[in-house]
Amino acid sequence: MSLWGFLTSVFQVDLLQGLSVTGKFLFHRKATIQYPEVTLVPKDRFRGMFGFSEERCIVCHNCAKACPIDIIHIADHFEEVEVDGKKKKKKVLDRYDIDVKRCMFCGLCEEACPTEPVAIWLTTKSYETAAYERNEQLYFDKERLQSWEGVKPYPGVVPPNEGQMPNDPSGALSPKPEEQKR
Amino acid sequence: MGNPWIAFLLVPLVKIIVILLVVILMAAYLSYFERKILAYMQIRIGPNRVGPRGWLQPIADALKLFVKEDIVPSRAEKLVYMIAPALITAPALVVFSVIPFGADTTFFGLLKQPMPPYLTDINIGILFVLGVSSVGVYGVILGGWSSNNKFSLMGGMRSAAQLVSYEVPMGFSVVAVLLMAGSLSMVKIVEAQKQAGVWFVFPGIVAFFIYIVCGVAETNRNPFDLPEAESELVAGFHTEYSGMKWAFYFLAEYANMVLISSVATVLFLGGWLRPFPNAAALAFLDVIPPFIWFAAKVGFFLFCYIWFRGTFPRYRFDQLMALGWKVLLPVSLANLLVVGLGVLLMGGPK
Amino acid sequence: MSTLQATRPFPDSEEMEISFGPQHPATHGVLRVMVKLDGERIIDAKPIIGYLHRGTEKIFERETYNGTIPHTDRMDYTAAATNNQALVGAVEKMMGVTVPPRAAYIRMVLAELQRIASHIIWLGTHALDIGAQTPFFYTFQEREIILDLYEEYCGARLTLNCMRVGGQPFNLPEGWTDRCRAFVDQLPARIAEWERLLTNNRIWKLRTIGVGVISAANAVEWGLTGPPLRGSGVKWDIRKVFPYDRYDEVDFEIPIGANGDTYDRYLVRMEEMRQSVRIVQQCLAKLPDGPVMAKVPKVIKPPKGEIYFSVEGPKGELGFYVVSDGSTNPYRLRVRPACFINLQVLPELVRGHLVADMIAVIGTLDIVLGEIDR
Amino acid sequence: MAEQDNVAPQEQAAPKPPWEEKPVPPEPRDAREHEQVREVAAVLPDVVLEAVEFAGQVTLTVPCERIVDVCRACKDGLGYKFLVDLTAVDWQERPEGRFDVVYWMHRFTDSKRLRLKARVADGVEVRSVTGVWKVANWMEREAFDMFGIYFADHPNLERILTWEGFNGHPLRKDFPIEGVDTGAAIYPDVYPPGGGPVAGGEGES
Repeated sequence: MSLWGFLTSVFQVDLLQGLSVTGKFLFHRKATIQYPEVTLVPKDRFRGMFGFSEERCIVCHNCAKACPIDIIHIADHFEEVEVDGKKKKKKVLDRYDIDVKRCMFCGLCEEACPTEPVAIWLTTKSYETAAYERNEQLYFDKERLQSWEGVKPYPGVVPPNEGQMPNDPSGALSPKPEEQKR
Repeated sequence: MGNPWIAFLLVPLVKIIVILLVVILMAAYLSYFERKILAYMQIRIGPNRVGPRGWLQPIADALKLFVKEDIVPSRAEKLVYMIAPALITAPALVVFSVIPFGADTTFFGLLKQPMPPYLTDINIGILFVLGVSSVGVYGVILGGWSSNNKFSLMGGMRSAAQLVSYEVPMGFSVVAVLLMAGSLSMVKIVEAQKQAGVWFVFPGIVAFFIYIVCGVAETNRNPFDLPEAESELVAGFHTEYSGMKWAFYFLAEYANMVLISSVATVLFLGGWLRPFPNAAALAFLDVIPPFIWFAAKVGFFLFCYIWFRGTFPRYRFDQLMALGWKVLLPVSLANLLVVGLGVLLMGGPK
Repeated sequence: MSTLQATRPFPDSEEMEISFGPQHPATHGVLRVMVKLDGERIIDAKPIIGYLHRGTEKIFERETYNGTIPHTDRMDYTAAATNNQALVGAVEKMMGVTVPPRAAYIRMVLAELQRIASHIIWLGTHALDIGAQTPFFYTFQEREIILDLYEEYCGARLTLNCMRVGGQPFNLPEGWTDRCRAFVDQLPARIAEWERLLTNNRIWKLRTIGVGVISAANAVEWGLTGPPLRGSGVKWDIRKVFPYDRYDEVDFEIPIGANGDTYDRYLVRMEEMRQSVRIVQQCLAKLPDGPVMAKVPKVIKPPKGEIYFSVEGPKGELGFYVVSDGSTNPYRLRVRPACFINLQVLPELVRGHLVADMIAVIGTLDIVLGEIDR
Repeated sequence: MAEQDNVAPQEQAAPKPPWEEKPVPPEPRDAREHEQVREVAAVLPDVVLEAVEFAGQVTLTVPCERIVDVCRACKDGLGYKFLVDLTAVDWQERPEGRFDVVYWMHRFTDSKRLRLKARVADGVEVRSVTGVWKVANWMEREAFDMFGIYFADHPNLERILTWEGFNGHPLRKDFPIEGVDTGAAIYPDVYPPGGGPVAGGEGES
């Protein structure tokens, strides 16, 4: 061992180095976010709770097919509607259920959606989806998907509304909602 | 102090109660400060929900531990399992009877004549400290053994070997101070430092560092926390303990930390004395009461404990033994020789 | 340091068998090791795995090719991007797809960030295993920034699902490259800080040098890949041997160790983080314009055949063996899990060491049970 | 960066970059004349049953009973020191043997890889290659666990990912993805054989 090495060893330079780092961080700005009082705002592309718009949906089942774990259940029937005096067959949504408790938020359903703007999206910035009972409260049918009843939306985020862009959770670009849900 | 019975019974009783309360509260709040300082070193905030800035956290913890279910493993050695926490806690608290927290004081004029703020000063004080505190190891071993858990058993065995090994260099480093002081009494040791005009940390710097290392090892603290190394032995000897029994182990550990720091203060940092107690130039420091000096020095040691915990990795068992027997013991012996020679040349202890 | 060579157990000693895990603070999840002990010395260790087995390979067989990608996220959940990269690389090779250069560069950035993130988790937990608590928090603070970058890019932080067959699903958001560059530029200083805490620390050295030594020949024999192999001094990295994406266009070194012990593997990984920083910096500088998605059919339907494609994951060679019968679902999709194969060597490495060393060795192998059990 | 989505307008004459073309999948080719195959054939002339090259990867089908010889020759003679992967594929209806056991080897000297394949009928033992590469140990255990292929001479052929007493081999094509009643012998003293906890059940309090 060299003399220098011996000296550094006797005077514990290696240990003092470590102590200096932790000592420095003692006065460092703290990284903690005090969660319920302070919340982090998710990024624009954040995949959170679902938004769904029945008007935009063309009942093509692409989302259900794209879902890797088959948690989107769709049922539809044909109805005759009059458009410009002509009778046309139109698909009508009976049921659009998402078993959110099993969802892994991969976003493939949103990517598969052919409508513009998409009829199902996850960019609602809402992540506080905890519930006391998962079978009831985390199973969403199409009404709840559009109103998020039972799941607390992220504060400051309005539930998606008519004409709202999926990447516009604050609703700034779209018409103001009449009533802000919770 | 008219009635001798008051002096004989009541005053010590009051002192005992006060010291016990202070030590237990200190242990509780030491846990708070440890969590807080550790958190700050780890760029976190630490406990801050119970009470303002989390000040009531230790109280909340204590309450929680009181009401917690007390689980005794069905195949544990019940009696020993019950006794073990007491065996470690009692010595840790008893030892505080001989720690001199400050010089004789009238408590800001409350008393007519000055009274020592410590319980007693026995002429073998330091021997008493070393002797009684080493009884605590039985609590660890028995607790580990009686839990009937292999991790606990290993923790207990580690602890036994560790505590016994580190008593030896620790004893030798204390002897170096005793040579300089010429007394075993804790108060006399402090007074010897006053006479010498210098804390013993300066002539006994090597003994001081050996004492610190051994002290950290004796209290099973990082980087010597092998008996309860959570990444290896889950929680070591107290894996199976819960509720108040666990709290006793916890209390003993923190009380021991305070104890080791107090003894280090008395032996090396001049107890309640200000720096360079005879230097007139520093006389303005005398406005600070002696027990504040004492508390500040103890606090410094405790901070170092926490700082070490926040910084260092953990030794391995054989490396710990090698450090104790192959490094600290020879160095402490050599230091003893040097200090002895020095004392002899300077004309013997004061 | 290596005073711990296996010695004959004492003649009248009693062996003790301890079950480490599956609930144990230092087994990185649900690994269980049955350890036979003589005192504290390990006579034999037997890893027992499968507590996290989810049948991922069976699930793959019922998914479309793009639908398998979210499932790969959940294998090595500390390195979802490299898992994605391996899978889409395999399918692309099978279909003959050339990924647009911009997508390839984005993939490299994501993969290298993921390597940094994975090594950061390794460093934090490894240090925690050896008893140093604090690096865990320092490292995770940096990882948080990486996760933020991922969140901004693909919307998820851990299970990214951030690659598709044929390219990238999204383009980079505005300002992402600047934030990414700012992060990687300051990272070497952070790494130096972590090293100040550990590299020269005598306790760290005592705990890691000479622990879990494996020679280069033995490492190859046991099929080790990644940092455990490079720590033994084998200069082997899929990124150099079989360059995928555009790794042949960037300049980086492969750090190797000399002794094949825990300390060398530690140094290798620390250096790998710096090299990843270099790669990310180069990628961001070279990042070409253009599309991020190649022209691939909407329904991914590779031809009949079989292919093996591997990437250099943070843990080692992560390979996907795809057997296609020409339909939209993989006929068989086998994962070559790096951790699974690296873990196999554990009994070899710990025999004759102390219990504490086993914890260090489990840490240094950098296992993720999600990938081992799949 | 959104505008970068649109490619800069290109010259009409310039050929399209490959990512704009329809992808051309690789074709399987007979690889009997491939250099790596010839190397093997030079050492063991009669083992090459079939050789296919697909996307640059050479697959060699060898007789199942000769697999250890071939592997040893590949490792010792041809320098395939590194067994990258060992797995199996289930071709349920195939007449010449239900399973493919696949060995995927790497050679460090020139970074070449070679795939060996042995066709095995259900219930037929394959000889273990753990004597050749130590790494094969767990891979063979996994293949046994997942496919029920028995490896003779394996030092410790136990189930590895599922538990002892698991009923069935999950990666066989006839194993339903919904799972089977596993007959889990998890707690033999609590549950009678075949009566273990069922997936999705409430469990026993």
